[in-house]
Amino acid sequence: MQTGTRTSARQAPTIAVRIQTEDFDIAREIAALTRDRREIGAVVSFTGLCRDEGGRLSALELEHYPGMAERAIGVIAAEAVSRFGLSGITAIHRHGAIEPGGNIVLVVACASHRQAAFDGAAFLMDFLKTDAPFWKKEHLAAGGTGEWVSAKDTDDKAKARWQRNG
Amino acid sequence: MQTGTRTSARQAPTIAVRIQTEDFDIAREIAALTRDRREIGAVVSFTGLCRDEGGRLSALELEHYPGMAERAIGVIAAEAVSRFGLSGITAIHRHGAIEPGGNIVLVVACASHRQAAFDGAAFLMDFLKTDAPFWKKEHLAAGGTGEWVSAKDTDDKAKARWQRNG
Amino acid sequence: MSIRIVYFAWVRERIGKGSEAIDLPETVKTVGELIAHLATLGEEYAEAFAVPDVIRAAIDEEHVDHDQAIGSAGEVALFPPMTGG
Amino acid sequence: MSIRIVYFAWVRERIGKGSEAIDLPETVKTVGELIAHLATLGEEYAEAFAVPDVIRAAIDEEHVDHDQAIGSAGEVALFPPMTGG
Repeated sequence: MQTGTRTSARQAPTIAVRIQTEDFDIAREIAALTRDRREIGAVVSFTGLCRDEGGRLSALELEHYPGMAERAIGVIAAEAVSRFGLSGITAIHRHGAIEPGGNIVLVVACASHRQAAFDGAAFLMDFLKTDAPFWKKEHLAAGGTGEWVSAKDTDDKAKARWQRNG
Repeated sequence: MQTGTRTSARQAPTIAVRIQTEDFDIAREIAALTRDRREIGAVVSFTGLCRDEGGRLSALELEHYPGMAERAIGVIAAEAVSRFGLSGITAIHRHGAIEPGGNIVLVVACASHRQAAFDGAAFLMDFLKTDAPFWKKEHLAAGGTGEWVSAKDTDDKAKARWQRNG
Repeated sequence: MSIRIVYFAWVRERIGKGSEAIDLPETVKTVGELIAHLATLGEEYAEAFAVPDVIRAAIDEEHVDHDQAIGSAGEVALFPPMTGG
Repeated sequence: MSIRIVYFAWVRERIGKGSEAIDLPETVKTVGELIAHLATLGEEYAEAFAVPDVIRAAIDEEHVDHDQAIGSAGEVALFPPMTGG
């Protein structure tokens, strides 16, 4: 326990949630989360990108519920920090039209050890998928708009595994 | 299966392994792995950093077995690509003296969907910890060198979970 | 009682507006009853709420089930299952 | 037969060198027998190999168990459990 020797005292966890149209810079977000935190040994980032679905899509348009989107992700982020003992977590979700190859969402989780960082990032993504008020509409390479993307059973199952284990 | 409509044909997976003293740039490594790959929907990065262990350490010195280090990580990376259907994976491990807050290792795994990317990065790290020929020696903030870091039971257990599930 | 309702994604598109104020009949107490009431307001509403079970709801930015009482809510949101991330 | 042996981490430090060529006695066929043989070569070797079970080995850059035959190996590496990452 040697608390007397801990000159780099444990700081309060950092939680940052942003909803924005602009792109994000992963390296900058990681640097902001880890700066001067010398107890951090592990950083896991997840980036979700727009796929072209075999050339079918020209873009995804992301609609969101302003206010609730920040609030819902903030609740999930705080739960991840407390459940896995994270040093910090950042979540950024873009809205508006995003072309294939473009960034949609970023999560960065950091902790002393790697399992907590991996779990924190995966947990946030699994809950974000089913609980954060965002919707994706397809824009087609052939022109015009396509369908609203349907929610997936696999996302419900991914979330459920944390509830079973919890 | 609509293969006829797939204008962005699936490319061969990319595997990159580097052992180096220089630091790495996470954003650049992610960009290199995902460039012009519009089937990629998920990128997971893991960064391992040097902790100061409560102010006790001034650095970790990383020794490695040249040749075998690249080879061992390459074998794990190829297994991760095939096991999880990754679009690509990059692993960079530094050697030499690394101060608290400094980067030790980077893994970037990308795939169409998030579970594969998370699994690929975690799998590579779990096997790297026990199978890649690197050793860490402590340098103490109080001066002089400390112990060689001991291997951890938890690392053997982390690796074993993939063998049970495999 | 008048209440503000907001719609998103295809619910919004089918109804043709993003938000509105609705006068609630006395008999509408829960979110489920609100959805059933809205479905009677016209063809576009009937289409938006044709499968009530699929509709997700939030009251004042918090997820709620269909049996949740609306009470003195400031804003009720109705939308399809979420597909962010 | 002469064989190249490389040492890492505290095995290297205790022996005081990173590599050497060793003439193998006829009786030394496996990695485990090599470790037992090395332990007889002096105090520093005895200290390095005091707990043989903890020693990890590679032949020509591939992990092997202690019962692996050395055969016509070009290089045998002996080292503690790895702690990378």
